[in-house]
Amino acid sequence: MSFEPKILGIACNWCTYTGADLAGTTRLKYPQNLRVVRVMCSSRINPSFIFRAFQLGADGVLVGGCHPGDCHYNTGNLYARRRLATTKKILEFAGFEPGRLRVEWISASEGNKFAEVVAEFTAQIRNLGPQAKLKIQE
Amino acid sequence: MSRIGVFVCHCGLNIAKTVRVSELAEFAATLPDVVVARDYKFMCSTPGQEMIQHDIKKYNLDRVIVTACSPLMHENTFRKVIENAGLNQYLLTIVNIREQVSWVTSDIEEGTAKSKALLNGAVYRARLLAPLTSRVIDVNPDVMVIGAGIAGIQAALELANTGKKVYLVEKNSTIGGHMAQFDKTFPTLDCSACILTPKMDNVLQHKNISMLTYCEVTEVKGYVGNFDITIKQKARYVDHSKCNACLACTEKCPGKGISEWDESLVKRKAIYIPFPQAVPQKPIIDKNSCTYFLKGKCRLCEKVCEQKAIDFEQQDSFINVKVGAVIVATGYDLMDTKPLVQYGYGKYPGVYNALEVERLFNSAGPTAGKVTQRDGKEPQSIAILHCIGSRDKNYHEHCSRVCCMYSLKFAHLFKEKTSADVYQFYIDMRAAGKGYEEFYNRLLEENVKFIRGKGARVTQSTEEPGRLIVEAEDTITSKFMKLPVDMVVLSPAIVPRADYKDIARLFNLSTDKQGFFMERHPKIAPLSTMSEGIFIAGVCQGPKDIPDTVAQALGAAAEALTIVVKDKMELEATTAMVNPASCCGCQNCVRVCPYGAPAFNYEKRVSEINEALCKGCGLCASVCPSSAIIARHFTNEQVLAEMEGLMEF
Amino acid sequence: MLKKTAIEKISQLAAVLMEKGTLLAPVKEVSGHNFAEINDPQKVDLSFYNTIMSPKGAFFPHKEDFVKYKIGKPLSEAEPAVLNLKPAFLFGVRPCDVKSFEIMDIHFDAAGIIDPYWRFRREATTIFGYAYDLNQPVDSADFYNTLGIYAADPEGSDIFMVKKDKELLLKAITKKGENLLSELAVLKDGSAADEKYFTEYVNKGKEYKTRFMTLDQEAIAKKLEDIFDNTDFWTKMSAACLSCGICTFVCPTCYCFDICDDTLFGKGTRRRVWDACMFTDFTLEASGHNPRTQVYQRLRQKISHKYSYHIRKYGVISCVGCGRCTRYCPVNIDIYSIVEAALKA
Amino acid sequence: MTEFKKIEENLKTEATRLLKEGLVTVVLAYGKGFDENHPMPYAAKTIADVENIVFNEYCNYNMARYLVRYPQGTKIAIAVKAADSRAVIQLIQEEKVKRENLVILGIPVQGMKNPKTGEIIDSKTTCGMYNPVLYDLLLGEEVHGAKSASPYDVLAEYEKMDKEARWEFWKKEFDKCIRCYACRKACPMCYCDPCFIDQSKPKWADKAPQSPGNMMYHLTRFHHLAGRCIDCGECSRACPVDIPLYLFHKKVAKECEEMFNQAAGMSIEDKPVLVDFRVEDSDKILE
Repeated sequence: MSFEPKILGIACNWCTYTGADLAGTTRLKYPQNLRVVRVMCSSRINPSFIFRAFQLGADGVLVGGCHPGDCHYNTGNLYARRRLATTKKILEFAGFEPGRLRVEWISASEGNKFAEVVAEFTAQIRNLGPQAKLKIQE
Repeated sequence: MSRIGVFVCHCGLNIAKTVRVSELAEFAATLPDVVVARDYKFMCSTPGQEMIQHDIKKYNLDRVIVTACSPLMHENTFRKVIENAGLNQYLLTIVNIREQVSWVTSDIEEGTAKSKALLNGAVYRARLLAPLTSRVIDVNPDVMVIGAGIAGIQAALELANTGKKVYLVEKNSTIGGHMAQFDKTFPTLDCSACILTPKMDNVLQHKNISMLTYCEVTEVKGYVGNFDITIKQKARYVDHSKCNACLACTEKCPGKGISEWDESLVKRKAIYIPFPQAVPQKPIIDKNSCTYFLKGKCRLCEKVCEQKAIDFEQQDSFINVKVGAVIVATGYDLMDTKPLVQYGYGKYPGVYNALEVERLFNSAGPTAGKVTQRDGKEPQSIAILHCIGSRDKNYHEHCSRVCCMYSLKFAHLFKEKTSADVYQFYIDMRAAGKGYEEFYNRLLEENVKFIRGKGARVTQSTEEPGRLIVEAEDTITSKFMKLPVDMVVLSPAIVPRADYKDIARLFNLSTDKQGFFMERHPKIAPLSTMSEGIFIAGVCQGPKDIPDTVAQALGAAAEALTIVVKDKMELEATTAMVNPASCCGCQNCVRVCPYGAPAFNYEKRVSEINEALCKGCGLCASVCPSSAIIARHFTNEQVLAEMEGLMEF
Repeated sequence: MLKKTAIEKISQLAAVLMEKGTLLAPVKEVSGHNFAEINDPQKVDLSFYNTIMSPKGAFFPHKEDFVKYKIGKPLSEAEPAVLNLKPAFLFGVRPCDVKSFEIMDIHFDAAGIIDPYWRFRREATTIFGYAYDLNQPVDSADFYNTLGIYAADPEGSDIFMVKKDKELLLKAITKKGENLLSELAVLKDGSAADEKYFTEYVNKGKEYKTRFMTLDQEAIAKKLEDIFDNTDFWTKMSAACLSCGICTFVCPTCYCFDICDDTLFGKGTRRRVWDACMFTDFTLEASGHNPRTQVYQRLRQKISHKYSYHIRKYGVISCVGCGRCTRYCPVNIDIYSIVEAALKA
Repeated sequence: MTEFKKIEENLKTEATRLLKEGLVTVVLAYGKGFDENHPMPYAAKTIADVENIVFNEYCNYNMARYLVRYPQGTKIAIAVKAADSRAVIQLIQEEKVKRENLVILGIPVQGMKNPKTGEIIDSKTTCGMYNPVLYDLLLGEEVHGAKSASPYDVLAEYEKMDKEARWEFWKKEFDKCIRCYACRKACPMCYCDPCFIDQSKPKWADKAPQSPGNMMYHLTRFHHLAGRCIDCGECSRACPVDIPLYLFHKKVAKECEEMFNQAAGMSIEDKPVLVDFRVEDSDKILE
């Protein structure tokens, strides 16, 4: 059986989650590997959520937020950008593939971008293969 | 142990076509804590809703999962459904298998598998949900307006006319703002005073407006619906309750101060009203120019005042006001152009800034409306330099928006009042308002000379003493030019008030790079701010002309009204709270919150969150290193559990 | 019975023991030596002073899984952990550490309180005590003499080993040890001279001096009771204490643990994990109340437990003077000095 | 007199003066331990206590770690070496202490030694600075040594490692962890009580010393210290199993400096970088 990556999505309620809805209402097709958690703002994402997602066996984590400047809460994504960038650097230095974490700004009107990003990221993770480094071995 | 009911919707064929809904319900039934799982054609229909309510009672459910369309679609519908069945509305979880699954795949295997994963995540999350109740608070019906320029005046009148009590706070001794300094307004050239002074008078007379001039806000406590604001009434040294505005004092006063109102072009008395139509028509004493305060002797005003209104002992006093909403309309300053030495402002008497010129035109101004220069002569040639300090990366990047039009207005008035040649040095001519392009066209006919090129430098003529040379590149002919003129008018950048940082701090407003107050959203919430219940209007939000300012003021009044029109309001339930036992006192939450909801309790050494200010974004929870902040409905446990559920299958 | 082998042939002995069961012996790690289950006989390394971690983990591992279960399923489906009851050999234990097992037995294998995990492992294990190398200087942190223990004390070991030049002498101390030694054909018989050397070595061990103070159990137990409320004393003693868990984790006689339920994907494991009285959450109650929030309270607890409560309850000090807590303390807190200071307080 | 002895004398003199004049209630410095090679962090509260103050090459402790132990408002004198002073600055930034309550006694670098290895502590395991960044009094001659190598040079070897090799390296290191938490307790910036890892709600990781929990603890801790770690290296020196935590902290510090143009603990006016942002921050940092 070919490798079907499990990708965890964390999407902000106002932009990316709504953008994902738009992808749906416009019937865009994209790979079914993504499972989305809805949070109110990308800034809600604690770096430990990311580490935990990989421990839970996520092969990739996709974080979606509003474009900088468009945050529903004004500046949340600007903090998120710094915090997630740092998270990535930490993963990278640990020897983990930083490419398994991706942050994208997807607005509520960018249903197509959402679908494209999911397709592209899924392909990328498929290439990287199963994530075994942080995954908890049962 | 929870008792979870799972309700899977077919959404006709919208879902059922690419997700095997009955298989999904069967799968749900195998999950721990799931007591009942059903599928149904249209869960949102009346029979669907009744089915959920029936099962809640029959199975004594304490959690409900609706597996259907996006929560943005029907979360509220189903919240009401379970609430009507006696369950707290926050015990609902929606699994979005339409927008996120059935509509984005054509493979029923994939669709069913992903739906199972999503549903499992929801079960994990649902177990940890907690009932939440929104707090209902009383709303104070009064409104405060800060700044009594045209924006503040308009907003105050509008609100007062609806019957609301308004406190209009002005830091100067008169209301009116910059507009009261103008002579004519563009593009119609109607008289500024004619349209403004009746409004000023209305404010004075209005029974619902409490006018607080010569006042400054010093402290803001509370939150939407319940602001508690302290205002400093600066000492006027004149008891306005006694003063009958005879102004005998101002005639006798030997003191000499510089008239702020006339942009320092002339002197005024130490006891004075700024201008004849000032409201209130009652004087104040300027301590810095009063002979008594400076030398300890004089008190002439006291002697002539029959009302015994002069009070040299007067102190600053503090007034406490409670309001439900606030409109900030603090206006602007003109950029100080002295540091731009290349233009010679402050060095050459022939260089003026725009507001000074406004006063020169004004019949109540220092020259009684005659255009004469500081040396008393009428200018024979005048250069108007646009974009001084604005649209300039070295100073202010923004366009000050009104300068093009008032420069045209100046040109027209110069032509009307003098025989001078008038030159406009501009980068682009921006005339994008109603009637503005027409006004520009009209000026093109009035023999005003337009030079497309930014004035680069103003020097003194070596040949003709007293004359100025404007250097510029005419970008149309690509020629460098040196134009001798008598008078130079600078159109400086419009910048925020010098004290904008204090206002921003007091009301917890964000500012943009230039210091203008930030609206909550540039398009759909242009008058609200990140602080609930605080609205902005006029130029304090960004440069704009009078029509836009008035429109904003009316909008802000309406916004404020939506709050104070009700006596109670419901607060967000999904707010954050601090578990004091875990708080490490790092104050990260205080540093990041755009709403100022967390505050540090220095006594207990822990942060506390004012739920009335919290919008529930959860930023504080993620920057809290010791996990002391509980972002309700999106708690760490809930998110971690949902992730675990999503990743299990 | 006395047997011997060349030290360079230790790996042969190790190989034999590995065949018979599980061998736990010191191996060299980056930071020093530690006991580890041997899977390569070459790894056994006797050139150590003492291990970083005490050998208590052989019977009381840092993490011990008790039972695996599934959430939402009946208890009858839960699977208790299966104990590996193969014979085990704990090789190269210093006399002070050997002594610690007796103290630990009080908690895990005494009338009424029997911990099967501890007891079964203890019973299945043969202890090879190992005298300190008397030619090596004493570490300044050690003070086992104070607790009546000597560098070449065979008591408590099943087999006791001393080094003789390039040879290792192994003497059976208990019946269990004797049985084992007789089975180990890889060893040579010791001579009478070896016997003499062994006895002399044991005696010479008494001259190998660690720090020493005369410690009257009753006196120190009482003293610590008396100064319980002397906050000044304890604050001073703990001024440098970081309240980390090193001292208790390396300690051979600290036995506190926590029972945790760890779950993932609906499956759970109930396990025992070492805990430490130096941790803030050690005494955190479900109500949120914590009776020991201050560092001085925690240090006081640790010292008083070992040198007072333990004496009152079981008649012995819960310390063997191995010096680990002092040696590995990042800020050089010294239990010996604290006890000394307490007596003077 | 050796420079160490001189500083010890100065420490004693200043401690006596400060305590005598009532300017401070406690002097955080170094004191006698159970023998000469084992000095301890020390809190002198009376003039009589001053006698116990020592200073030698093993007084590597970062005394800033103890600042938060005293109630707010306590007047404290604290002996700081270069990195330690940055910890003090960072704590002032984070409002854990107030500048006006501190008398900072600066100690220029003297060739402190790692007590475990006997090696000189230099830019390999610390920030490698010579003189404290902030102090009220300097207790020795300012050191104008040759500009030390960048504190980040030591990283090169690890940065160029193959990703898989680096993972193996760190996995092995973190697997060693016995979760004694000496690293966080020795760290002046780890003042959370409780630490996230100790919590049961949410439970971020297992308590047992095994890979998943160890990873969660260390990776998250690196993030919590991102832009705050002042590179004193105490975490590594405290570690009983010698995990080179300093390396990871250095790397995160280096990345933060590159991304946000700010080093930790260099100015009391700064704001910790991860609770701050600039509109101009580039999306490039996310690549």
